[in-house]
Amino acid sequence: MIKRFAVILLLLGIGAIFTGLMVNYVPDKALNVTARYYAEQTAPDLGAANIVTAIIVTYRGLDTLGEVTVLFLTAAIVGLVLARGSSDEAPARRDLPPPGELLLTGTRLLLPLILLFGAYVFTHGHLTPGGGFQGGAIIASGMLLMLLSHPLRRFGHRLIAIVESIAGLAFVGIGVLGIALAGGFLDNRILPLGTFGELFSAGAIPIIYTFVGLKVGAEFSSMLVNLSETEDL
Amino acid sequence: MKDELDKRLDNQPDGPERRGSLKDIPVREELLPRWVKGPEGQEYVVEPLQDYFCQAGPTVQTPAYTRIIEDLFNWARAESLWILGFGTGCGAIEMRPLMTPRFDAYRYGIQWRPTPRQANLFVISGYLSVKTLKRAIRSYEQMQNPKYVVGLGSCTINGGMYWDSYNTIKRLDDYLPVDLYITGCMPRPEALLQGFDDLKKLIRAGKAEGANHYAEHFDWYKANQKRVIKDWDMPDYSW
Amino acid sequence: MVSPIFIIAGSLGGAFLLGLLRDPWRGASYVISLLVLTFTTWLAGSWLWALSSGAVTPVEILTAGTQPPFAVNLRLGIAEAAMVLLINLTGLLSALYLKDTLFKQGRRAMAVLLIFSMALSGIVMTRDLFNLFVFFELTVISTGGLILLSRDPRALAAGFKYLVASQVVSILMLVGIIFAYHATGSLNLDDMAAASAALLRGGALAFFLVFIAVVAELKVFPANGWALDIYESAHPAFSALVSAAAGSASLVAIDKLLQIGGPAWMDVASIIGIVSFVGANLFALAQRVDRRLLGYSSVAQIGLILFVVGQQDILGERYLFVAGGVLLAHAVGKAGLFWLSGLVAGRDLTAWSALRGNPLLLFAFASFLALLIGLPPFPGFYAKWELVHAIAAHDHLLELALLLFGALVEAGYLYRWFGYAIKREIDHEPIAPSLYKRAVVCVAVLAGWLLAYVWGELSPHDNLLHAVPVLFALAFLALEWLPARVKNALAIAGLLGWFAFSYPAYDPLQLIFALIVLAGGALILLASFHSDGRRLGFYPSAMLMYAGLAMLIVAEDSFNFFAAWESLTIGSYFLILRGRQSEPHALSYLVFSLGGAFLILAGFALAAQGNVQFLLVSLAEVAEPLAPWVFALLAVGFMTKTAAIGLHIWLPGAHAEAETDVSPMVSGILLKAGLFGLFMLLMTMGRQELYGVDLAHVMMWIGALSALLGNLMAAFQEDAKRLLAYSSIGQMGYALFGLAMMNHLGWLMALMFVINHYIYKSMLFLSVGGVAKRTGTRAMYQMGGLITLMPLSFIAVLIGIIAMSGVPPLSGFGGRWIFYNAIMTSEYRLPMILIFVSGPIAFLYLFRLIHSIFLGQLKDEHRRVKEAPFWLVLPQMIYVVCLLVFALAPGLALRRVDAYISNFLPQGALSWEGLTITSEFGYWSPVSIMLIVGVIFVVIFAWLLFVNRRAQKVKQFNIVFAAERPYRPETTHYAWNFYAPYKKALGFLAWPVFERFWAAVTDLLHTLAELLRRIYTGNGQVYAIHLLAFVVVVYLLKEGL
Amino acid sequence: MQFEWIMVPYSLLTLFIVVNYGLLLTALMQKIGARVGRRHGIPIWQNYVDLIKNYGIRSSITHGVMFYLGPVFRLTGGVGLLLFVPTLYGSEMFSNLSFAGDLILALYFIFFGSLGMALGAGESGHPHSAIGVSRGLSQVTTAELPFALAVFAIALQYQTLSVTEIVAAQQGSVWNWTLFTNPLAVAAAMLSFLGSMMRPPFDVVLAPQEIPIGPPTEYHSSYLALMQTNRVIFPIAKIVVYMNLFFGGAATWPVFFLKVFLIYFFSLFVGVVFPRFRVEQSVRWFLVWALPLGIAAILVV
Amino acid sequence: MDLIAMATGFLLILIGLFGALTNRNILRMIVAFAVANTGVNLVLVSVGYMTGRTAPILDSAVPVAEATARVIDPVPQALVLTAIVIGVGVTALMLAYAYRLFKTRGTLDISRYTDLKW
Repeated sequence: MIKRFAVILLLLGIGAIFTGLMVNYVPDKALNVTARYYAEQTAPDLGAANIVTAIIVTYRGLDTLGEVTVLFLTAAIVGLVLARGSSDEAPARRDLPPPGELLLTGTRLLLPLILLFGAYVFTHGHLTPGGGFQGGAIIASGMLLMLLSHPLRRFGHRLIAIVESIAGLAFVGIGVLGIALAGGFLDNRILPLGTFGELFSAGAIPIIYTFVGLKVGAEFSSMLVNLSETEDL
Repeated sequence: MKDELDKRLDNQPDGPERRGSLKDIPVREELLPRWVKGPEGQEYVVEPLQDYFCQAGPTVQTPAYTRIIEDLFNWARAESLWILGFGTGCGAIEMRPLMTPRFDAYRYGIQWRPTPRQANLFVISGYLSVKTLKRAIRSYEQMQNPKYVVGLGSCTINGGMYWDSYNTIKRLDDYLPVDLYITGCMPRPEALLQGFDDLKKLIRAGKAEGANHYAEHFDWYKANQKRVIKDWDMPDYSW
Repeated sequence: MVSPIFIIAGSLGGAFLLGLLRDPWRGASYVISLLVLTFTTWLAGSWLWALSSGAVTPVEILTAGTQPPFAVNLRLGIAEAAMVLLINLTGLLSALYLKDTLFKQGRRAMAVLLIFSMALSGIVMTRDLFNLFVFFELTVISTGGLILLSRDPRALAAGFKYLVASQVVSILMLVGIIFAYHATGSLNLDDMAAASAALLRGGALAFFLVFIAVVAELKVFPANGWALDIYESAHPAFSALVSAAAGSASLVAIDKLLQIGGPAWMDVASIIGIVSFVGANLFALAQRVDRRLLGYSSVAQIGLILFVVGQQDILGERYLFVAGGVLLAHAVGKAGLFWLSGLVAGRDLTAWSALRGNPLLLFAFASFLALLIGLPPFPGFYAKWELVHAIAAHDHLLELALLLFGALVEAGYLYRWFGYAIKREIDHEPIAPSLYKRAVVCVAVLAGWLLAYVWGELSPHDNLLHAVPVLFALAFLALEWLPARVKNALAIAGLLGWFAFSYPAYDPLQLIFALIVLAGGALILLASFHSDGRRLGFYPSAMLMYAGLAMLIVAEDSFNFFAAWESLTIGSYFLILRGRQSEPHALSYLVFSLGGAFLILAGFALAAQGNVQFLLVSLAEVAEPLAPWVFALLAVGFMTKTAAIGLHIWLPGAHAEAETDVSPMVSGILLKAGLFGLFMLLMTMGRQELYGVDLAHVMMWIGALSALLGNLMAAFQEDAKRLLAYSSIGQMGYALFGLAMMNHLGWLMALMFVINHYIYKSMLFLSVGGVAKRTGTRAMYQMGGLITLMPLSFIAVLIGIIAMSGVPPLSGFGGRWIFYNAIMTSEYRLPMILIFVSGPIAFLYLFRLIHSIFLGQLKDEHRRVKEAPFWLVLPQMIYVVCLLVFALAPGLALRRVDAYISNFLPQGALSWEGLTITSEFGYWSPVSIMLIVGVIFVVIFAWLLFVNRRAQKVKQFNIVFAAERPYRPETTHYAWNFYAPYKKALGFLAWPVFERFWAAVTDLLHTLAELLRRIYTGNGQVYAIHLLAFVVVVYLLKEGL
Repeated sequence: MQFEWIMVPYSLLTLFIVVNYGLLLTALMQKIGARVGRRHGIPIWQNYVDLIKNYGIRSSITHGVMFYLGPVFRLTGGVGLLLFVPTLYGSEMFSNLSFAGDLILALYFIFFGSLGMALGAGESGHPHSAIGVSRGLSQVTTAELPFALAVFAIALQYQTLSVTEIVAAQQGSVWNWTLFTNPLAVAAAMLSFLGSMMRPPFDVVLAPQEIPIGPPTEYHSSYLALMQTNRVIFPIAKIVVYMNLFFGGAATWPVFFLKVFLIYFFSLFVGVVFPRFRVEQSVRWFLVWALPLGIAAILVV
Repeated sequence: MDLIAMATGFLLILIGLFGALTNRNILRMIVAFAVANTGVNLVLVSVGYMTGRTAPILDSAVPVAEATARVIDPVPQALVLTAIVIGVGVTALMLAYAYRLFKTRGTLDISRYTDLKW
């Protein structure tokens, strides 16, 4: 009870800080320098229609690389955590009732569509809302569907790992190419910018986003697979 | 303990000899030979009687080179009688008045000394039990030559009223060289003063050589002493 | 130059590449990891080299081909390069260290390790706030993974607690970042700094949140429970990384933030830092588990660096030097210790005794501790020197006090631990045999010494590793394989050689001290010929002590003086620690000495007022309000060394428990260092008044009390060496008293004491030590009757006690004579009374010493004892000769000093005519006295021989014993509690009031630590609450301020 | 002043006078003490007889070198102390060897004999000797204290440490004596004097009958003779110091004899009146009664 | 009322923290942290929001030339994406930990994991 009270008291304090932030918050009337630069320069410089994507993939590409790394790291560690000691325990598996017909059929029907949609989302990241992360997550949701429908099925970690690693390497590689061919690390202008608003435009952004999408998809899948394997069936 | 010591002694190079000396081990535990371990681990036997006490016997001390000096010394010895403050028996009670104003023995150069080293007169005051005899012998031997013994009261002469006691000695002279007896039971302080005066005369005449006599007939005295003292747990001569 | 971006890209590439490999290809994965780390290390190293040699300027790394603030940019300056190098090197070494574990865990673990070091490098280099956050999160997550490298099952829970805490941190940080962005319109740190006015006005809360989040990442006290759990349970190699690399990276981050925050926030950082430093060190006192202790120590060290970071405004251009010094020393030391802990099987502090079997590792241990504490010649020493000077110059006295207190506590528990390692039973498993791990530790040691050299070069002062005496001492480390006798000869040659070399440069005062230290030291070392074998550790320590002393004498500025002071303290600590039972005593010696040293440091710092070089002679020019304080600080510092009463409790144990040939060194020689300091102080500063009290007068009282109580306590000792030790307290009290009289003869007397005390105390310690060696005990009542068995030792003690008691005709009388003449002109008479009381008490203990050991009854077990070994006796005999010579011709030494002192105190010089020494008041002719006494003695002796030529030699029980015979020697030897009646009368004066006081202080600290550390309940939620509470409290305080 | 050979016979003469005077004086003191007890006491020449007798004892034992040397130290201390202080003021003949050192020398040389004696007694191995030494040393720590303070006080008063000069300053009139110019110092010193004379109430060191006679328990024959010799020289030597410092010194032998007698008599007088103190009692006594006097003496100078 | 989103975000953070600090079950804590993270994200985007403007995507609706006047601040949007992903990563990690903890300790009560303390 004391603890709860203390927490409330502390949160009141934190709340006070937040309130202070809010009270002092004055919404901008116009874009600040940075945002203005992005709004004005993204299209001519990078050729990307989605400014957010341009920021994510190029301007703040290092963050994104970190982000991807976070996922990679998480996947690896989840693997580590769960692998730890799993060898010495082999729980007896019991047979599950087969998944329902509806689920199976639905999965078969939807899975290709989901994957296709995912691919669409990450390849069009520079044009439309969406991108590698969103696309990757969609792909992973397909994976989730498969896991639900085939709870006992074991997926090839190997494949996932290869996809994940190659995508990651490619991301880094493209970034390094930026040093060699363009203005710096992660500069997307190693490829021609193309026509504004088209699929093959905005330099390396679509390529990077593709890899990101693959990587994110693979990593989420890896996590899901790993987590699902923990289930004591 | 003793057996084990014997066994271990046999292994020593000089073991058999030591065994010989161990035959008459006194009963006192603290005088038993014992194995001691030194700080650096060496082990050896400590024989208290051998190691703690000087083994030499008494020697006859010759007088000074010239007669005149010896006479001077004898005069001084006579005029400076330092009595060992050791009351061996009931006669000691008669010694105390000598220190009082009434008798004031100090007038005659007679003083009491608390340590035998510094005293030259041993007054055996009355009967001497065997137990006390041992102490008396020790004290006597610790006094320096020349030293005088005065037997006080008839007990020191023939046992007196304890003539048939099982544990008093009858004749002091068998055990210590007595220079002078003062008879009586008890002799009065006046008698004591008289006795001391006589002793002075003896000393001045150079006739009070009890210490040298003791040294000359040491074996005889020792034999006598050991005859009555069964637990002889001290060296033959207590320096 | 290869772009530094490859430090990040390379690590990431390597990590992703590892994913491609098959799981069983462990070897290949490992090689790749190592290659990547080597590459990044090389890269960072090459940049550091280039930057520091001036070949390149700090480089700005743009990403996305766009200028900041629109794209993320990185920066690599010299500080960043050093940090990145540190991080990657630590990572590489840890990877090497972790070889087995990594092989077991597979490529994923290696990838996580790579990313961890990448993320830390990123934190160091990035100039973008949000990017900083990303790298922080990467660190957090990879930490979550690397914790699992540990085999300790508790690590899992620790990792979870850590994640909980970091969730809270990241929430705060994100909120802060976005509002900071809103306030400044940029995420670039440089932009924010430029707009800091706006940020701090409108977005102060935003900045606060970011700031506090980064501070929390530093694991500051007390919001750091999770971190301690990690330190305790994680794999030591990872803990090394966390402590050395992650801590450093976070500090760089804080530094970046403070560029925005400006002075106001620097103060906040300083306060948090110093509280952390003191608090964590205090808590560490109660620790018994090595890694948790190291954790606390890490927190403390990070707090210290945070403090330095917060003080950058006053440190000015020396900021990098100071912060770098402390940080690198901490990083290397702490990483090294964690690595070492992996070699030790047991987790209790005492388990480190296992190191004892391996001198190299022990040396490593010692080096790491010295690095942490900041002892010379390590970087921390230079850094702390400057830090203390800077904060003293800015009158931050409270911080100064806290800093020194924390450092003292830290030294206390760290050296207590070292004591365990040296002294405790080896009852644990031996150290792990892994070659890799040892190699890693050795690299850390090398790095430490390399840093020591570099910092010495960078410092404006002399490089201590260029000082010949120090090098000479260190050379013995390399010569440890030689037999002790050879080393001893070398050491003696070295001391004498240095003396001969420096001889022309000494003034008379220095000459006297140099004679004692160098020639006298060589003389004592003769006794060391006695030891055979190799005597590992003895010579480096002893020579370090001598080096310190030699340098102390000639030091001209405060830095050299203090460095020398610290060296001799450390050297002597190791020496003392060698004694059999000396563990607690060596510790208390060290704590008191360091405490004193810190006071000296504070005194110098106050006096210097920020001057880089402060000549000792300029102490005379310290201005008024400050001068008495400087004087008091320095004086108390020096008096700690001379063991003035109240500060003396370390001495008896330390001197008594030391080895036979060490006791004379630490007593005969080392104590003089304090006197030398006092001489120096009084010569420069003269009389000072504090609140109207003449400080010299206070010193006089202290000296008199020391003399009285020292002597009195000596009289009640049963242990011969302890007796001598207490007597040293008394003797030093006399010397202090003489100095404090501030007149010519008083100083002369003090010098006389310096010489005499050296001679007779060395001699007595040697002979008593020899006796103790032979008899196997130091308790006097267990000895007795050794005169015939150890006649030479007896002669030495006899001469020694006659000299010491001041009885004519030996040299001690000279001291007393000068003393009487000196007090005739002194203004203060009351303290004399104490001195008068203490004089005869010296007879008590001196007689007891000689009687109980050499006279009386010989014990059975000592019947076969031999005379002390030749090499112990030889110096004693030389001392006897010295004493006689000095007694006959005190002018040999004193005349020149007399003239020298006249430069300072011209009044009352002695006149030396022929054989007679004349003062204003009296006269004294040593030779005549000696001759007269000698003639009378010989005549009477001859007479006695004549009249008593036939004396019968008797044995020990041939005593008159009231007609009985003694029972046993033990019961006949009157020695135990020899002064029982005296104790009845005056024993109350020897009541251990100071021992009780200091014991109460330490108990209080320990109890506090024991109680307060219970706030770390082990519950992750509570830790998170601490964190929030910390945030709120800092917020409230900051608002309140 | 320098050494001249003529000093040797002069000093021996002093020694001779003092020894004889001392032998008689101590006997006289004993007689006076005896008279208090209504006895006649020893004959006045008894000390001579005892001395001769002890030298005439034929046998002796030795416990070792220090035992042998103890009495030598003891007597050297006594003789040395006597010779380091001028016996008669203004007489070159009886200034002895005082050129070698001043008051401080005398002050510290007092301990020479005691130290040697203690060592000799220690080697005898007799516990009572050691106990006696323990008591003696314990007592001396506080007993000497008032004296030291008094010496310091009068050294301050006369601004010199030279005995001759101190005596010179007291010449002219009785009222110039330190006794009258600095009564506090003298009082302190005289109390201290009591403590150093081995007489009641401060004779627990020897404590005859209890620890036989303390340190000399094992000494006999010629050792004892040497110590007896010292026993007559040493107190007088000490009294000479007191006499010079506090009572105007002595310019002629009769004055010397008188003053020495009176000072000696003071200790006897106290001794026959008071019973014996235990060590801790005497320590406390000196601290409580004598020390404040000494402190006062220093402060008022 | 402009700040309603932000206020909601802060409230979510506080609720999340309250949950995380008072629930002893670690799964609940993880969920609570997820709530808090959501709150953070909400705060993040709400800071960049400007009334009456549109998403920063240049297409026919928002021509490049008018972008400056028509789009909202794109930076928070970019940041929030990163923040979300990181949040997911940490959550996944915590879940994995929770699993292992439950396996090894047999409990999900955080107050039971106190073998490391002081």
